[in-house]
Amino acid sequence: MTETGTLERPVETKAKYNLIDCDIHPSMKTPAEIQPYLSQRWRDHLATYGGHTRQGLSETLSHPRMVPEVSRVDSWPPSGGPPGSDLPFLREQHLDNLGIDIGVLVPLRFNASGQRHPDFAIAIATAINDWQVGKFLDPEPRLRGSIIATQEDPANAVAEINRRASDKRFVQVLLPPRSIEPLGKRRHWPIFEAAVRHSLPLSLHVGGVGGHQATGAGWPSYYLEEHHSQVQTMQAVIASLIFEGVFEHFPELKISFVEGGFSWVPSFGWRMDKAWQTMRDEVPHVKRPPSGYLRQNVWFTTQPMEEPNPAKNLADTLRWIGTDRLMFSTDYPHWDFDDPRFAFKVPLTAIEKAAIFAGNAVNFYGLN
Amino acid sequence: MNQAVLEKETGTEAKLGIVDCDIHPAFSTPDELAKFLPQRWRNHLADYGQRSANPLVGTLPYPRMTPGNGMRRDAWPPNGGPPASDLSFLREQLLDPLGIEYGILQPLAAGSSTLNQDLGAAMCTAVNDWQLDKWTGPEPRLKASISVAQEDATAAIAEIEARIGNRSFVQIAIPPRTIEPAGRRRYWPIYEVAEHYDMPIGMHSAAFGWHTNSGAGWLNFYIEEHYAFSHSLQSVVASMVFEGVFERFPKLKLIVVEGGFAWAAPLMWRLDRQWNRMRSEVPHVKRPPSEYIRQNVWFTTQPIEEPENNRHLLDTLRWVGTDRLMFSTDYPHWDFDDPRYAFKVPLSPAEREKIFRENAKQVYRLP
Amino acid sequence: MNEMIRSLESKLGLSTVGGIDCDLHPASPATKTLLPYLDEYWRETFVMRGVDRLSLAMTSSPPRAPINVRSDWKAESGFAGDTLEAVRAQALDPFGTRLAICNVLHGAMIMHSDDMAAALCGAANEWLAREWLDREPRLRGSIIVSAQNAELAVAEIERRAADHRFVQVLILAQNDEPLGRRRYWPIYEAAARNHLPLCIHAGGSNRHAPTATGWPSYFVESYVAQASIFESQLLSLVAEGVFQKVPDLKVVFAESGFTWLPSFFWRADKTWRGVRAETPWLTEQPSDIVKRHVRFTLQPIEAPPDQDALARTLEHIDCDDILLFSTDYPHAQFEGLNALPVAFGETLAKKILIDNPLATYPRIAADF
Amino acid sequence: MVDTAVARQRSVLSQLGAIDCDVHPDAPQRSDLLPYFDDYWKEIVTTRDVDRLELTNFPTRTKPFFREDWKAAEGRGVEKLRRNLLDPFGLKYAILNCVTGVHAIYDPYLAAAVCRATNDWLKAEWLDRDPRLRASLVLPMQNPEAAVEEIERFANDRRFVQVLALCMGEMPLGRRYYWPIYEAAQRHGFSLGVHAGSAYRHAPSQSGFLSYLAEDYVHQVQGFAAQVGSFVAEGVLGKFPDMKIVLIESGVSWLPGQMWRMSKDWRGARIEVPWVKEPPSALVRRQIRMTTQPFDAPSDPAELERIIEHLDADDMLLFSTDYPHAQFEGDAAIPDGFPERLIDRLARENALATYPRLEERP
Repeated sequence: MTETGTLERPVETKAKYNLIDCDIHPSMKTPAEIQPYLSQRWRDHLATYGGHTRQGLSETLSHPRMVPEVSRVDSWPPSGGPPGSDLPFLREQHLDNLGIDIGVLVPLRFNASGQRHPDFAIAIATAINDWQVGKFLDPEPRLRGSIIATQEDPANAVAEINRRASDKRFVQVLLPPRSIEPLGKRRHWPIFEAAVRHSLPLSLHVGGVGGHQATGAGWPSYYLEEHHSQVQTMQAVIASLIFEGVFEHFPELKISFVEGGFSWVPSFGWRMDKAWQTMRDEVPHVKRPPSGYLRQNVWFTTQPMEEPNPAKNLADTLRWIGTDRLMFSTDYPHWDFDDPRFAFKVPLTAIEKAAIFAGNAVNFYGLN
Repeated sequence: MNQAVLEKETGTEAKLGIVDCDIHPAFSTPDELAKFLPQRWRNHLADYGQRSANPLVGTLPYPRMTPGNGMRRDAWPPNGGPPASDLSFLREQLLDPLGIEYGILQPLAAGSSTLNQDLGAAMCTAVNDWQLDKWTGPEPRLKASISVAQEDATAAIAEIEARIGNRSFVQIAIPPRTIEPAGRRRYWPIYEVAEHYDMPIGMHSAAFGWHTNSGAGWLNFYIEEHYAFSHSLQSVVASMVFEGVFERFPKLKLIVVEGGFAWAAPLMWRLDRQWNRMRSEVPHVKRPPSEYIRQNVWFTTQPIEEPENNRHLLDTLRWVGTDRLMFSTDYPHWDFDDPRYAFKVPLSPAEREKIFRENAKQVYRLP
Repeated sequence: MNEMIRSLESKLGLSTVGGIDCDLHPASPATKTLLPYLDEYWRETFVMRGVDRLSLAMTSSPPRAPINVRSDWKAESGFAGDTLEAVRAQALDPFGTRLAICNVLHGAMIMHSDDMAAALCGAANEWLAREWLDREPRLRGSIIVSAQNAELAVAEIERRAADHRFVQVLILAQNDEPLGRRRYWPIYEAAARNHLPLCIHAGGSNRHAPTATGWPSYFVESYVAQASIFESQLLSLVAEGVFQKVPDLKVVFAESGFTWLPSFFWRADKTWRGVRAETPWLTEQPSDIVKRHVRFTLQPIEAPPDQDALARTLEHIDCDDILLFSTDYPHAQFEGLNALPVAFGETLAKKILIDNPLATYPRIAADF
Repeated sequence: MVDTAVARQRSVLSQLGAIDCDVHPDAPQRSDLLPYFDDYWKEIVTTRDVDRLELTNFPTRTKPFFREDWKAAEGRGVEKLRRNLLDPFGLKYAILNCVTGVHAIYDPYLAAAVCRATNDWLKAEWLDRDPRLRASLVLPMQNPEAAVEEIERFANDRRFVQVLALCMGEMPLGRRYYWPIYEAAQRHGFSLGVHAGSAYRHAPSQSGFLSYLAEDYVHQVQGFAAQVGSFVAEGVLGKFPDMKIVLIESGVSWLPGQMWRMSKDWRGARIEVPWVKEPPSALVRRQIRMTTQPFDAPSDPAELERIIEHLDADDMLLFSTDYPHAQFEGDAAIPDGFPERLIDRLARENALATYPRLEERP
């Protein structure tokens, strides 16, 4: 973990941005809000067949969460509708209250990449992107959007990226980490190529419906386990990207891992390094120790912050990962929200703080 | 059971040559393929082997009933080596006595299911070279299959293009158990090339893949696994129909190998019925599914289903259509079908001609 | 009234009523509806977690797909069969049905948590007894259980067994493992002990892909694939020796189709002759075991419109005992009242309508 | 090169008589096992050609997996093990973990038969030939009833000290389906060993099957992480408090991060699993143990002690060599930077506390 990557830039404290939130979940007042963004053919399809994903329940995640809409009890807008569905309330409770300069939207509803019907997946992805513009980006300049792309259908994902790239309010391409095949496989490479061409980073937010068991050991019974299995998903994605040679082929590619935590990153890097040292002749296309790519191409958002006991142990973890790799996120309005005022239970220097709360994100998204 | 004696016309054992659509050639020794591989992959194989989603190295997790992964006991060549590894014995036991005019090689365990895709592509190339070198070169009655690593469509197409000029190759071999169902768009570039060159796609039952071997989960016994082979082939047919493959590539030929065929009629009924009801979901499928099947799909006959009342098979033949069926032996596997005894019902000379010879000659474009 | 049923009535003197409908679906209750039938722990945690707001509809039976709602039976709500009045007017009266078995297809059966699944199944059964069976004497019920925890399933069966209006146990076709596996045997023993056939109904958990080749894009394709799942289950039950272990067990395949049976028999019997050393407890060929122990509900009839093929298929099956009358209400399996095509002939029709159900369901026979 | 720290460790090891908790005997072939099958199974494994049972995760052909110097040594079986490991490391006990493809077999009766033969073979060909050897019972997890019978069969042979499962099988190991096995194991004082490896009942990652063996090996950690989650959430740790669970060849450094996250999640989600009364980290520290090879340590040995501190459980780690796999060079079986004050516990005391059957006379 000693190499300095080419994508790293000195951290500058930008007075312009003091707090950037990399993970805000917008939602719809009612599911019908999507309709103006769909053609009649797909409105009919949605009404008749609903979502058709690779899991047992058609409208609901397989492991029920702990609170309604997975959301903070105080985040339900007084005007009605679910949390994150009311822009004025989102401004008031979140952006204004915490002094957020830039907030990045991560829309999760309808799960375009998880849709099995390939044409419906395309229609949904496009609709959600238009909806972000219409409902949030046009009226609120502090918000930024994520391009939803159909990961299982790379050609159409690229088309959608090309279509959105000129709108600079879209700052990243959003993909689900759970997919039919590991992300690093070559069939996904056209997506990486398009992202690099448009200088758009990729972002992977926990979730997705790839049709595989939630852990290599099988299906867990409880949300407590399923929530943790998201970490393993992130590990699988990182290992795949590295061992398939994605970062070797696309050295400029930037990826953030959102809501997967980060305390596992050092040991995972050590393990990958060791396996690579032993078996590098199997993967001659991987030229450097895997942790080197972690230092160069990969960022992590901070929520849900791990909480060691004693808290000071986290300082080691931060040192091992590098505070230049971390970007603050709240996960608003979800129940395990991190408050920027209290999330870090270890002391940070002013420089570290500036980097984690804003500077790293400025570099990652190219916000200058 | 009292009708189970052979009911076949006896006089018409014509001199008619047979086309056997399913012969499994084997390596004499495990390292026979090595000389067809570049050094880089020889080294790799020595250290890492050929990893697939099969949990065991070099062994199937459902042991067969006879040694050699389910071989006929009388098929072990007197000169040593596993069954179907010795050309002269294969001639002596199969081609000559049964009057086989053409035999289609279906090499198994090639690179198609290999997790390392570059290795998979290299293995396919090597197996294709090996078929020419060991089999079709010295024995022109044998015809080869172009093995391809279908999960990497680019590599698969490169291999097809490299072989297409050689008429010893008569089909493209893809296993039915792929990462995604066979009709999904990731595989379309392969179908496009196949249609362009009028090369049929042969899908032979596969012992492992990326998914449980039944929609019900992992089965315990070989008797169940063997049955489930036919389900993966049914899934292939359903997928290619519903994804619109045959609509998009109307001249594509699909051959379903070693799945039997009696299921084809009820499958067509089920497909048609549900298509009728839910065509709004799949508006790109313009015609009843059975029409595509009758136009684009052929079935090899082994392992032929055996009704208690032999004559019931006549209904099935009528429903599936004798123009869709092509005879196969599955030599040298234990459940081999002998052309003399496989059909326990009377076939008209014209039907016989079609099933044992003409359909295959046309589909494979044999001289 | 169905022409076939009418002619039977006059000829055979079935003066009062028609047959016994072995597969009728009241609309699955909303989760909130089940709250009064749950104990305090589940009531409290469901509300707290927002589970009461979730749709637990299964991907394998999207409630609005045309297969699941016959258009002329559709209520204003967009669903069908959601009131007793509708069931009486559409499913019971017009067919002159004497008795109908209610199969509630509820996501309870596929929840990951053993305890949550069991609690929801128990609540759905209680709901069926109170809201349907208490109010309509022509209705009978199936005890739905989640197969993944045999102990809890057995407890539910024993709890319901005293209520003789419950005439069978119902599980779904796709579970964690094939149903012949030993882990499920206690369920079968409990069913047989209480004179309850085991009904295996189309649908499932989607915890793995529904085919060995992965995830079909379309619902229609998945629906077709159900037949393969049923075939696997049938052979699993036979191969693992379930019927040797529990000789009194009757199994009812519901909404499985049956025209695939001849090819199943031919191939399974042939393979058995070759590999029977593997399963030495199988001393008879599979088709004989199936004909003795397994029954199939009539709908859907997957045959060409030409009645000859259907008649030939019945001859191939060569077993008059095997079919049970069903409308599969409110699923769209036939038009008008034509649930029983003329190809069956009157003698067989009578068996299907009355004799076979009576021979299959001891609890119904006892009522006659 | 023998630096002083390593030399000191080595001498401490041999003075103490270390207990090596992960040693792999050569995987038995059919010819090895044949004498231990009854007539029916003898005929079945012969006619059906059930021979080489080797997991795709651990192909014996893979050169980088094995230490060249150990491989090159003369002899076979126990003799070779003595020469390479037992004598030079001055071991008091070595626990044999026979990891074969039996875990991947589907037929529950065939799996049970192969397990029985393997255990009898271990006893006759290994345990009976060197008093320092101990072993794990290989169990057919596909068939809990047969697994329980196998535990009962060996309950009186105290040289079998634990029962063995894979970290990626059909279902997570915490599921109630497996509890009868744990009940029997606890009753007889066996610990539960969970070893790296997958039966490939499903893909080893949520995103499917991985292209490379290197990647596959890295992912074993995820199987272990899921199992720890499962043992905690399903309540196995509370239900079987006397049975230690040993993660074997799991790596070590990933566990603190998991404990942090699970304990935090538990605070928010505990109403879902009301039987879990303590923070997962406390349960894990009390009952889960890990072997130390591989450790997946940072390259700077000075950092190792930080990880030990994060673990905050001096009794969690068990000495292992993972013989004959290539995890370290020379005699450096104890990871560089391992705190000296804990070496005694690592090498001996922790194992004795983990395996109640270990001290008793055979």
